[in-house]
Amino acid sequence: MNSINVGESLVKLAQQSGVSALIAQPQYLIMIAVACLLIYLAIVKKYEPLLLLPIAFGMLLANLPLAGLMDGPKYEYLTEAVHAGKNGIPVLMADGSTVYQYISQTGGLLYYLYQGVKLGIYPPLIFLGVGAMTDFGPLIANPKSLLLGAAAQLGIFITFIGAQLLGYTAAESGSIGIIGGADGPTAIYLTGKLAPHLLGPIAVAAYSYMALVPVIQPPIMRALTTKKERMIVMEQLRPVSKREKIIFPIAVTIIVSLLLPSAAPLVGMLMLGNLFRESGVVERLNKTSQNDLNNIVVIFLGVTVGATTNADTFLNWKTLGIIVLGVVAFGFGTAGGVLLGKLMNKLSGGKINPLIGSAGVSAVPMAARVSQVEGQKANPGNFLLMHAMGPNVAGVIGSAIAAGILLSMFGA
Amino acid sequence: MNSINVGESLVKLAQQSGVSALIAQPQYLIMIAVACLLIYLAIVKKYEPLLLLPIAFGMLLANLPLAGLMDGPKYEYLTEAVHAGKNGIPVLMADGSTVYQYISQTGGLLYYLYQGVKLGIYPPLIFLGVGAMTDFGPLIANPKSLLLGAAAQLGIFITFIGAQLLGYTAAESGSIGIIGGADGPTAIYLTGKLAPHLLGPIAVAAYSYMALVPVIQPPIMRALTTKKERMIVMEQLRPVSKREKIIFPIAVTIIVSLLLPSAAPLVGMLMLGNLFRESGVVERLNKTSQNDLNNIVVIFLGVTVGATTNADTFLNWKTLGIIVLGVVAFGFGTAGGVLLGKLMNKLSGGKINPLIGSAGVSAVPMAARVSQVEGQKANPGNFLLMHAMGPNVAGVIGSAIAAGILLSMFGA
Amino acid sequence: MNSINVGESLVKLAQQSGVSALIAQPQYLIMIAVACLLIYLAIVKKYEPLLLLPIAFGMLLANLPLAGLMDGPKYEYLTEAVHAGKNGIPVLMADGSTVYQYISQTGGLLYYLYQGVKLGIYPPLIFLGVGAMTDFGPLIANPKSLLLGAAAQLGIFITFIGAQLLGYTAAESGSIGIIGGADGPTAIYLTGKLAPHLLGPIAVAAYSYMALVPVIQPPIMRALTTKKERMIVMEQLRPVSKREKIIFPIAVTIIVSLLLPSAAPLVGMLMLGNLFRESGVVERLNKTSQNDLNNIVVIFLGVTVGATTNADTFLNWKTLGIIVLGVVAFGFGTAGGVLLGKLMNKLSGGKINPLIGSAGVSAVPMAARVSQVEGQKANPGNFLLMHAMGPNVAGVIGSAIAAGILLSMFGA
Amino acid sequence: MNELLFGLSVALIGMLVVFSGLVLLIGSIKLITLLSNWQTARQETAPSEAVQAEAEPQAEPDLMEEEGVTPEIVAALTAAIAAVWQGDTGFTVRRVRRVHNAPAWNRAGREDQVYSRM
Amino acid sequence: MNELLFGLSVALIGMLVVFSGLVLLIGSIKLITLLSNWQTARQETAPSEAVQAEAEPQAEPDLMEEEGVTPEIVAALTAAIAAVWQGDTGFTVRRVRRVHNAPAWNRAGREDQVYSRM
Amino acid sequence: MNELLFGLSVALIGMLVVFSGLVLLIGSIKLITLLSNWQTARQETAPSEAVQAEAEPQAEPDLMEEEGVTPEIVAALTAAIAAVWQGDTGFTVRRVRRVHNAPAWNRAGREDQVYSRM
Ligand code: NA
Ligand code: NA
Ligand code: NA
Repeated sequence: MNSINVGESLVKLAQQSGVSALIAQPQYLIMIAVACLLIYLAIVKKYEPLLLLPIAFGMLLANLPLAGLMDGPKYEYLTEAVHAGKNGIPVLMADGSTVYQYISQTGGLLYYLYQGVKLGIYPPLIFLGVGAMTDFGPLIANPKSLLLGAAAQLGIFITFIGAQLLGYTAAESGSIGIIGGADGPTAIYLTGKLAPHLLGPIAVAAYSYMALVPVIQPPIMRALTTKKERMIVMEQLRPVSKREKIIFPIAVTIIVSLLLPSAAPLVGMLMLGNLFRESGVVERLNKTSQNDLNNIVVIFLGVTVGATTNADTFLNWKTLGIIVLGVVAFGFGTAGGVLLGKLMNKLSGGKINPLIGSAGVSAVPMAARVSQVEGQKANPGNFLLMHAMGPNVAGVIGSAIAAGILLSMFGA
Repeated sequence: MNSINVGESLVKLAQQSGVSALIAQPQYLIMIAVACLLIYLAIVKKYEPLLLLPIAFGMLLANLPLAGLMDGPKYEYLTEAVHAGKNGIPVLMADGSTVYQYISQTGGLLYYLYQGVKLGIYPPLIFLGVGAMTDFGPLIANPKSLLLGAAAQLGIFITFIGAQLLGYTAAESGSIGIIGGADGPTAIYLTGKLAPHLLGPIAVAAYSYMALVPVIQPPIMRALTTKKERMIVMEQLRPVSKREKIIFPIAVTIIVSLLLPSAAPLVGMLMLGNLFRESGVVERLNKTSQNDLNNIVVIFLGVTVGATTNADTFLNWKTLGIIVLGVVAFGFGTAGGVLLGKLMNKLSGGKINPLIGSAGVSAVPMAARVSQVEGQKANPGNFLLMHAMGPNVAGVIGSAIAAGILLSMFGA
Repeated sequence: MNSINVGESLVKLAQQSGVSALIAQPQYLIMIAVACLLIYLAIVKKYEPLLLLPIAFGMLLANLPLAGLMDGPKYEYLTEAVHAGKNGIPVLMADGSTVYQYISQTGGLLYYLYQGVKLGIYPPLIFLGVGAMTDFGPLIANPKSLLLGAAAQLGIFITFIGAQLLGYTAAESGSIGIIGGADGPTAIYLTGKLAPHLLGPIAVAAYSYMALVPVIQPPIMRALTTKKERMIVMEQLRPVSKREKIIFPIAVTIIVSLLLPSAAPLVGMLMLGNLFRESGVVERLNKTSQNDLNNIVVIFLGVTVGATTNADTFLNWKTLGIIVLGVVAFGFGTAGGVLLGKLMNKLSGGKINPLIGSAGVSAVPMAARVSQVEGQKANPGNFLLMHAMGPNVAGVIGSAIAAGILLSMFGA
Repeated sequence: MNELLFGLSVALIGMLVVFSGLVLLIGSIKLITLLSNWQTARQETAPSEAVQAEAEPQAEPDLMEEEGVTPEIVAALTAAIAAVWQGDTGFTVRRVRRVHNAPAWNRAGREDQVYSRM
Repeated sequence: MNELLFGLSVALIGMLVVFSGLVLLIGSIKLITLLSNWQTARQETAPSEAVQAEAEPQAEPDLMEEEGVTPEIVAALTAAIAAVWQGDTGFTVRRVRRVHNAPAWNRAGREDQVYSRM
Repeated sequence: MNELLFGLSVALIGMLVVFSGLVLLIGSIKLITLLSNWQTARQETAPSEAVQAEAEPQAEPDLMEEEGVTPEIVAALTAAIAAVWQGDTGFTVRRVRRVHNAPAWNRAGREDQVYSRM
């Protein structure tokens, strides 16, 4: 036990403090400012606060220098086979000698919580809750709306082309494109598998643009439709029996998983949650899937996804490209849905209001509400909400399938 | 970035799809059908839906070819010590060279969730909730009913003999016998330790037969008792003080764990949950143990246990044997309880209705209800429910002890 | 399949039972008695039951010999590269040969749950809930009370000196001193990092003394203040705007993490929880942080921290020293707060009642209630509760900072 | 423009697979509906079941179950549904809360007692 | 029939251990009851405590706290307490919700405030 | 007394850092309050906001949604709905619980639908 010099120690503490690090690397300050801006948007502007607030706080925590919340465990290598009562893991060195590996420092809190993102566990669990919260009734009542949910995935693939042209790799392009799926967990799942280094900016872009759906979509919707089309009143949806609602998730699981095995984790969990909901015999599990399990996963997912950002990976032209391409993705998705809506309207003899097509991007239920609002602007007696819910939930399935394709084409 | 041929790619996707795999291995179709049958039983027939529905859905997911939800992580071995920014784990090859191990593909969702079964974590956590939901009052008021809970474990050991004769190994025989314990988590815990390859069929058999208790037990109960015995009205149970209810779980933990250390995880957690309930000072923890923690674990346990089944391990004569032996186990357990009930009735001078003995198999509270119903059929003024609850909860402790014996005799 | 001798097997079972082990090592009996005493204190005396009950039960479970709930997994080394269908991990032996490592026995339940303590995950998650439950309004209304929260950390450092003099290592001394922080999760977090072998006694001491705050503090408070001082009525606190309450957690996170990065996990999570609470836009996450997530972590943390105790590590002079030093820590913390309160009263011209200083030890909200009770004893019209809440919650931040200093000075 | 070609190919494949997947789902939904209606038609209980499924609360079924069903509520419901039913004059309410009561009982069984068996 | 012999031996051992375990528990329950009664007898409050323990809700104790206190309950409580109070004739009921308030207060303490100390 | 010296040094450093940390926080709180008041003063809504923040429920804001429906709200709703209903003159308010539906709808929006976007 040596005596210590107080003054020296204080100087050392000051040197070890985040302030010195901040002076050395001022780009962290920019990241802190970005995090605070996102917190502001989440709280004051209510931009998807359930995920944007945890993401922004995770970004804040990860950019406070030296806190090391995302650091992995550190190892040390000793020549003793047993140290401090623990057995080391033997490691052969190049010179033929053996050393023993010990953990010298455990990892940071967020490093451990992040494993659920890295291993692809959290997004399907969130989909379990989403499934338990989703009523597929409007989709079953009007199965043609699935086509609109398919058309709205156009944004994903157009953006893929754009990202290719801007020089992103195929895996990166797929991850950027999936922003157009307008589904947070799908975007995070795919990016975590294909391009984990872009996780932060893609998640931020996805949730921000989802919050901006009422701003992004209406001009496109109006540009592509005539007032007459927007005024179309659709006939009421038929009631859907409980039996149909129960068989639906089972059938979707089987069909989608057989067609595209890589989509099974997302679609399977979505449909398990929906089966909990519709079966009516496991109300306890339904409730937990929707509430506490979901909330716990959202907290862990949000904070750790936010914590993947740091100045080096965030403040570069790739992030800028993601921001630009993200809005392109939403735009083309909207356009794809609306244009197919117009076509279907033609073919059906004027029975389908093309405005419900834009809801196919998912962003449940905001996009469906936008359809409703635009429809009422053209014709105050127009109630499109339930009709738009069909393409809206179809878009969730559609982008999970799109993620499956990208994963099977560009996954490791 | 090479250009790709669209037609070729689609053909490749079709070849990679589950449909091709299903054509190559049609036995998966049978498993999908079995899963759908179990979902039907869970939802429409309400066979223990809380666990059978997740189990059946897990079975469905695991038998959709190529989805790989239960696949472990895949590794690749490179000669570089650092690859893509990560340090590989050095591995010595037979020729003296060193290669470095990297994870080339993360495992499937259910593989990771399954670790909680494999490591024996989920079943004790469910027992925590069961303990918080269980009132041991009727048992404390009439401690002799513990003997009935012991006698009903006869089914476990008779079935063990039967399984031996059919050629199962000792570990497999113990796991099959434990079906007679009529306790899902106990059966899953023991099987996970002794014979994990049989986990699927044993869990399905255990929960199915628990749902069938009102069908299996009555004929046996009636065959072994006279109408006069079934008409016996038992005297009312004394009230149990709060102090007794608090000391009980502590005493049981100490006694059972000292007698049979291998039963400690199950019995200890059961009693911790019960202490949360009875102490009255940790209502928060009591509530969470009963509700959300329990529900989360039930979802993970059910789906992953179901996912251990696949065509190769499920569709063979071993599963058939388990189905036959399972009903034998329930039958002999019922008989054991009823017969000791008859003996105790003789010794007590006609004060004990032997019908409460069958409740000793546990299957809480269905078996106790069966006793009540049979008692009232013989004598409409007969209320056996509370008397049957004693043997019923005793059976939970009894089969945890039985699992402990089997584990200590045949565990690794 | 060999036949077995029943008598021999029973003798072997008896030898393997905990009873024989208890006869061989009677010190376990003492530990069981200590555990029962703590259960009694938790239930009957209501000593911090939410954590002391799980801790005491964990202690009970860990001291029932041979149950092995805290045992790590056991490995075996075979010469085959593949065994029972699994790939072994290759290990180079001293003689140049390679063997393969397999898990021969999985670890105990509590061993796995304990990883959340060992890796420092549980305490910050509890702080997330504490933050969501804490109203920092009184602190924002009267920021000077932060000084009292600083002064009350004196107990930590005085105790550090005492522990040094008694011969504890620096890391042990820091862990013992942190008992004076009167914050369970902070004490467990720091001890888990600095001196995990002392986790059991330090956690027990911290929670016991927190329960004894109404006994320990009043004599010290009365000895250090005059009746006139205790009678001082403080002026009412100003209302605090929602905006201040929202900015506060963000500012604290940034400032504390920059000043002392090692305090970031605790302070960051505390403030994230508080932001969930105050933002008003993520009520779902707020509720889950406070309730189920918190309860689940409390159960796992309590039971496994209790399970770190066993006769060898608990029944020695170090534990005795911890018990003595713990009360010293609380005493000096109380004194530090009261003395700075007196000074601030002098400087403010008699506007501050020094009794609110003792609340700076944290032990929220018990210490603030003690201030209120003592104030009313001296002057029945005196309502100090809200004024004492300021130093009280400041003490939580203060001891998290103190833990950060100790960690950065003595951490690995 | 190799990238453009590659991108276009991927986009084409992707949209084809998405569309074929969702078209398959359309077919399967139609099949489900057909089978479902055919079976309920056989049982001659189709209308009541459909109404009952529709009348179910979609968000918070728990809240509903607390309420008693007074005759007034039945009347109000009948009126409301009739108003929506676009002149379908032959409409009468056959069963009001029956389905709800049944699950409530089941749920009690499940949650309070049956569950302790797990 | 080596398997049969082995099986029978295991079954015999198993049933012996299960029975001895549960017989031990019977003994311990009797001991607990004995000690518990002896102590409560000394305190002469045994009946009230037993009754109270029995009256406790077994599944959802929270529900109970929602109930209002009707005058009938007050009367019944007064009678019961008076009966237990061993001829203490000057006894009147001052506050009825006292017992309920105490746990409620404790619970508030626990959940809302005490808890934040953890 | 090397240990004493070491201990004293550590204690000194520790207390200095704790105090400087909390003094920094005092400064920042004062700054927050200043900025906050300055901005609200500019908006001339400071008092109402402060009061409102204070009046907020601290534990369970959801409880607020249970609030009763005053006649004013009914009137306002009737007017609003009537305005929307495009001259549908036969319209009367049948059930006041429609207001409950409104927050329920919002909540449904939050929990049931908005959430499913995640
Ligand atoms: Na989508
Ligand atoms: Na049993
Ligand atoms: Na403190």
